Amino acid sequence: MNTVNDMLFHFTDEQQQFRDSLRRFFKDTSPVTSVRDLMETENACDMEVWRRLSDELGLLGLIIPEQYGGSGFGMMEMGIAMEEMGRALYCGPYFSSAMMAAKAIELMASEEQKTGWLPDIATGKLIAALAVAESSESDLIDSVQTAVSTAGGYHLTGRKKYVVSGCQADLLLVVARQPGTTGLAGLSLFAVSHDAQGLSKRSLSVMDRTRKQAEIELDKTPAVLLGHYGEAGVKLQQVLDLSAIALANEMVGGAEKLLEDILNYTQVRVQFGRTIGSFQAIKHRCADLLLAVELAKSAAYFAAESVGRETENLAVNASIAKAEASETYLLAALETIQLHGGIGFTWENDTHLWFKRAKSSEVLLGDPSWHRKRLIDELVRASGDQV
Amino acid sequence: MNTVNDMLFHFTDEQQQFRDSLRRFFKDTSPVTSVRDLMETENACDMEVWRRLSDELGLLGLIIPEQYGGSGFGMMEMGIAMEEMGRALYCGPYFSSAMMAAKAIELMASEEQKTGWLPDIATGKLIAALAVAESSESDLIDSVQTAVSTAGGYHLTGRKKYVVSGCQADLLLVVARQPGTTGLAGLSLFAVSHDAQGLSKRSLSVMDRTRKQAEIELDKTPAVLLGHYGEAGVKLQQVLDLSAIALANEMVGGAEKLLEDILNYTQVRVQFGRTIGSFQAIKHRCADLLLAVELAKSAAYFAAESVGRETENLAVNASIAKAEASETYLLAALETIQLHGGIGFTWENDTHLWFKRAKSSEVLLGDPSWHRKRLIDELVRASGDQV
Amino acid sequence: MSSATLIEIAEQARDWLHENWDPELDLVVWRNLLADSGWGVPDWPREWFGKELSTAESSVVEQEFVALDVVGVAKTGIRMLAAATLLEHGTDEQKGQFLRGILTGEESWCQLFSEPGSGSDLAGAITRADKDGDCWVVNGQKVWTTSAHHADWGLLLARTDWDEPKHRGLTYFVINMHQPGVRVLPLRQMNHHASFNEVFMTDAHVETAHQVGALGAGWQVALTTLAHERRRADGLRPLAVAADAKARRKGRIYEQEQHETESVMEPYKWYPQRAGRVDLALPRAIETGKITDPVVVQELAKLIILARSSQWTAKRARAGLAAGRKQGPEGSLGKLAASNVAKLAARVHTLIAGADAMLEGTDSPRQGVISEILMSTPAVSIAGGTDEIQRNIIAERVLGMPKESRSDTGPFRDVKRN
Amino acid sequence: MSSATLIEIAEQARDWLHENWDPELDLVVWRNLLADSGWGVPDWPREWFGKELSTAESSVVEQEFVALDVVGVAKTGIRMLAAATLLEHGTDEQKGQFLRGILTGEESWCQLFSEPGSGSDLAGAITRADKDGDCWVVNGQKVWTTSAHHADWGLLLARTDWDEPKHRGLTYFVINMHQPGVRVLPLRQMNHHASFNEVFMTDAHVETAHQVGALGAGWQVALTTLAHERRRADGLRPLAVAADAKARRKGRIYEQEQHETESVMEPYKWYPQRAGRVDLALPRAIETGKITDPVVVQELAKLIILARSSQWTAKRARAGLAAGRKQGPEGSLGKLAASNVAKLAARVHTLIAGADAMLEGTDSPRQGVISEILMSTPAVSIAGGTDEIQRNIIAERVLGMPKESRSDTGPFRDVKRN
Repeated sequence: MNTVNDMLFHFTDEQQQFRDSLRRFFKDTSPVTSVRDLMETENACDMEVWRRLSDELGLLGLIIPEQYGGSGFGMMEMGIAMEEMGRALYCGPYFSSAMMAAKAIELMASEEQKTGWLPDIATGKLIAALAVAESSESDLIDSVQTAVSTAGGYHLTGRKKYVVSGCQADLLLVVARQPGTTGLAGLSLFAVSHDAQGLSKRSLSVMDRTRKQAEIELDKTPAVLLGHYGEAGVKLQQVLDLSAIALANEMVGGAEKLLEDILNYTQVRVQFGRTIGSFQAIKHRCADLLLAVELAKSAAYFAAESVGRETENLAVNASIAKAEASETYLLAALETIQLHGGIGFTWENDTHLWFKRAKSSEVLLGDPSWHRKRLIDELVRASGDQV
Repeated sequence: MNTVNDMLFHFTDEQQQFRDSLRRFFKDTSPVTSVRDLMETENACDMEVWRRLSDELGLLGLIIPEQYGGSGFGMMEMGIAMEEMGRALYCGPYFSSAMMAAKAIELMASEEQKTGWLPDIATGKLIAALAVAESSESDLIDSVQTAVSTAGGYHLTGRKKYVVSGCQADLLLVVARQPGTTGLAGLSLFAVSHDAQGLSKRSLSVMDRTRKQAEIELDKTPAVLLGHYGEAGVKLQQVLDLSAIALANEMVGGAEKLLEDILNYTQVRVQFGRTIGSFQAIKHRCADLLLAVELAKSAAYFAAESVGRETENLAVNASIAKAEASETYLLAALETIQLHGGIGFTWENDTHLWFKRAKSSEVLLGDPSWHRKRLIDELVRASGDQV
Repeated sequence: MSSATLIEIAEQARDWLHENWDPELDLVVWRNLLADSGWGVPDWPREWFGKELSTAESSVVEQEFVALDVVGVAKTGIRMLAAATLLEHGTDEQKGQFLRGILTGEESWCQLFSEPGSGSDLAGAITRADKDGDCWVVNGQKVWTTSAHHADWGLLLARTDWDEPKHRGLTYFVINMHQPGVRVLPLRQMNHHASFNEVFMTDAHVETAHQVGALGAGWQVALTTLAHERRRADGLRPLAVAADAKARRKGRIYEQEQHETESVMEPYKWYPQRAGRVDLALPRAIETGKITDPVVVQELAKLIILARSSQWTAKRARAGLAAGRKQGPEGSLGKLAASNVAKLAARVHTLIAGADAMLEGTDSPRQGVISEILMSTPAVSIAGGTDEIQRNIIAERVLGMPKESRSDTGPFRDVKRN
Repeated sequence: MSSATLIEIAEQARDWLHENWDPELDLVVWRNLLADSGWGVPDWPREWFGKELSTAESSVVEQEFVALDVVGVAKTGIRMLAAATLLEHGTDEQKGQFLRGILTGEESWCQLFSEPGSGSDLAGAITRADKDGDCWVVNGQKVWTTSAHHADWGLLLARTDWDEPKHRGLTYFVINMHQPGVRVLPLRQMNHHASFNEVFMTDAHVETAHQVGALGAGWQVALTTLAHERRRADGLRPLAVAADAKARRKGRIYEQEQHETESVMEPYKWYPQRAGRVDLALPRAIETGKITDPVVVQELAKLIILARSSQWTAKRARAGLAAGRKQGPEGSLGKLAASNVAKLAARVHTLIAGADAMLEGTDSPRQGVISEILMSTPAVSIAGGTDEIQRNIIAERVLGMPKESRSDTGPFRDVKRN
């Protein structure tokens, strides 16, 4: 059962320095006071910080290949970036544009399209978003029903939901389906401009105001095909898996931050003449929470580190990481509220911001039970392959 | 959703006295030293105690109608009896003969058959067992494949497993199926004598040695029909549900006994200069366990008390009681081992006897996940009926 | 007492009501009549608006009110806690000043016990009251104060002696909420509601005559208030049900009472969501089609099993009470069970909602109810005593396990605190 | 050291082995040769059978042994703990008496620390040693003593002073197991195995010369033993793997060693089942057809996720160690994770087995392996330090939370105990 190869995995000194610099950066530029201000705005993005993400840190082109203006790093670095953003609850459209859309373009677009879009994504000039889901089901790909008409160029008709940063994006990458197909078959990826004809966008009321989502209607909207018509399925699945891994890393960043909050608070909060951290029942729960966080971090790190290794199954590792990070982040958030007592349930206390991100991330890109099911499907398939 | 009527339910003074007398009786006649001796014997039954169950306490005919030599009590009294036996880990064939088989005969046999068998069951002269399951699946009824040939009287061919007290029984009640039927349809109940032709019995190696089980093979074995041919399904389901309720009551008796063991042990066991019961983490777990035991008791009592009330759904209440008692008994047993430390894992310590009963009861008559599924099936059906 | 007496009392009450009750009366006028007659609170002392009747006798009077659908005295939460506390510990002067206003509903009350630094540990209050001539000067902050923004009077627990041990340095007061030294701010919760307030007291004044009970005996007085609060812990539901029934009736006094009820219930309207809305789980699974998902089925079943077992356990406890057993610390079991139910309900509603669990307000299923469940359930394991406190109570007082060693028994001045 | 030195040392070892190694030698004869040459334990001191080599140097020697498939000195568990302890704390006389027998495997050892009354709290031992002339007289009971029934010597922790605090009244001894005052009884477990023993000492004798370390310094000496025990905590697996590989080799000495290994491994043969047999979960789900049951799928997935994450966490910890971080209390995280894995594995195996979970022995699936899993997994959260102790360690030593208040610091005579 152990598919882990024997290579030890750990962060290099360079990666550790990268993490340290990001932690300092977000501490300075994305304190919770800013997050609270920004989340009440339409775009939830401080454009000055956004510019610095690109100019100072090269974050927006982190995983974009160097020939398209990016830094050409891999998923481990993306994981580090997401983890730090998760700690800080950074709320710009990074995940949507620099991760999901950039990866979709890299894997599916033509040379010309890559040259056209990726450098602008890397500088932050272009904000892009990936629109897949059309229902509340966890299987995003199954939910796609948006139809393509091919008469006189491509035109799309359908309705996308839960599009992360959909109202903030200049460029929408929309997945559509050839009628009569199911699953990975018959899918195509299209680019649609934010001001295209027949396109209407609506900002959804979301619990987690630090991550905006949109509902998008397309009515015979003109669109540009990426890659080959009807053949986007496999690559799209890869993009979603890589995105799930990035999201899992973001989530463990949030979870660890909450655990630190608990440790800080239980160290100072006194009841019955003792710090509440001296009560054994609370100590044992913190121990259990640390274990959960460490396990989830391992799964998220491993998934990121193992991307591209031939012996590894991307889907398996992505689903493990996403399922585990979801359960752990939510647990951490609930424990943080609980161990803060009444104050932890107030708007004034910051915990609810992370709680809502945890709650929202739990079901974004598939809920834990769906990822568990998929994990076993993949393992059974793999065990069949071996026979 | 609340289908509970407003009648308060509680035990009458008479029921409480009944319970007290049983507790004294089993404390005297079924101490754990006897249980340990008996469980290593083939029949696990002290016939002197068995006789007293009938002669002194009228337990063997507890739910047998008075006209057939029983006491004509209901499921609440049966619940009390089972709960007390569960505490004491009484290991005679009571559940099999006085509950499952007696109820099956009462509900399905002809007048003549009842007059022939029930009085002897009530005196303990006749030990009977009900044989349903043929596979390890939780849906006992679905598993029935034993075939009936009707040429020249009934003859059965098939193999029964997990027959509680099957090797101890003089009379076997065997469920068989008309070929081509599924589910509740086409089932019949037959009586087969323990020495019938073509019958072979084998004692199964069971983890819980205090409750013997048998595998029974029938090869054109002559059998006597109870009730109408092919129409046993609905009544059989009732018998299984009532048996599950009785078993749930037995289980909560065991669980409560284990909780008491924990409280006693943590009160005397000293580590680090303190009784371990003074450690808050242990106190909190005991509190959680008490809650679990109280909830399971409520479910078991309610299921027993509500039998026969028109507004109540027997299947729903039986599945709730069985599922909850299963989870709680196992939890109690694991916690008892854990809080005893190493000694709790030894053969010498008594805990494992209850652990094995818990582990075995968990899957007997359907495991918790099957009962949960069935509960929802029933509720959905009921909600459909209302429309 | 004989049932003859009970019938007699019921007749007397009925006669008086037939003579005096009029649905077109003004609410306050009617309640003054009730107070003067003794029929409004028949179990109270004769000298204070009552008839000194036993619980059983009062209960038959109550039945007459119900039978004729007569509006009673103001019954809302804190008001009745104030009355119970003053009746037991107040001076005659205090009773004379406050009880009538409580019964007529003209004056409303709030409870100033909890503080930011003393949540689970109520007796650790550090709001101070210092004697200054013939007046007490109060400084400190209270929190979780329901309805403080429209209360006239507050039940205040404050520290008057810092050298006594924790429980012995507190004194109980009635404080006038309408004064410059008292500032009330709403406390917004993570689910957008603001059911509670923070109350800041800066050199606020309390008349010496408004000290309740002896100096330093505040904790004993507070225990009376808390005992009545616990007894009424599930009192909200009947009130809500009654409100629903009352909507159909005609008469000026009914309208006035309905208005009063609505305003009282306002802070509690998210409470059903906080409890997890188990009632919605099966219908939601059916309406979304998720009922065909075996994973949903399992979790839904776990929820229903837990919820029903909790109800049956409560029923069993009530049956025990009815059979004469005393209410004990077992209440903590129900509280803990409710917390488990709410947690599991949140999981189940998330599982059913899928990606819709990310939405809020009208975009969320059932017009935002689902989102309100998800954002409110975390409060159940905190409000009214945290799960941790309930487990302590169960372990120590139900199971008789050893008490935690205490670090707060010396002079309060030296006790470690926030 | 330079790699030149390493190469040189490897050559020396290889030369010596080429000259002396013969698979047809008698095992004890060969090990005596090894002991005298210094190549058997090259990191030990020169005067005691070693060559005082560094860890890195010893490791290249080890590689030469592996390359030529040479049998080494006796390496089994308690023997090496005894050696490590004696090397650090023993007198020259003791080293002279015991070390050779340890290396040749002619004498075997057991560890007499745990007692019925001191499990989690090892320093609370009450087995007593009283001086009687030039001899110590020992009375008490030890427990969980693996291999005591065939041990020649025991590492004994006994109380010699009852007026000192707990940790300061203990002394460390070597006790001869072959004497009338020592009685060894096997301790049967609930899973039918009997891997441990109880050891009863009634006026058993210990020579004064067999006191290890100073009087009253027994706890410090025991810490050395325990530190080596922890370091070897996962040492069993390589041994088992090696045994498997060795089965194919020819030579008298291999046979003798194989026999030794089997006897050492005997008490541990149920350990894989105790750990939950995660490896069997998916194959079992497939072979029973339960893989189509969505409930099984969920639980199976939870198990695999937990097990893999635990492995990856261990790997991360090892990577940290390799990068120079020190082994700390984080080991407790792995221990706790293993306990969670075993618990969940038992659930999954039950779910897959259905009614077959009631069966035992050959009636149980996989020739009894499933039943052994169900009966053995409860031990994981106890053996080698309970989950509760691990959580204390994690909270206090990893997270830096406050320590439990202690009740056992005074003279041991007055400390509450069993």
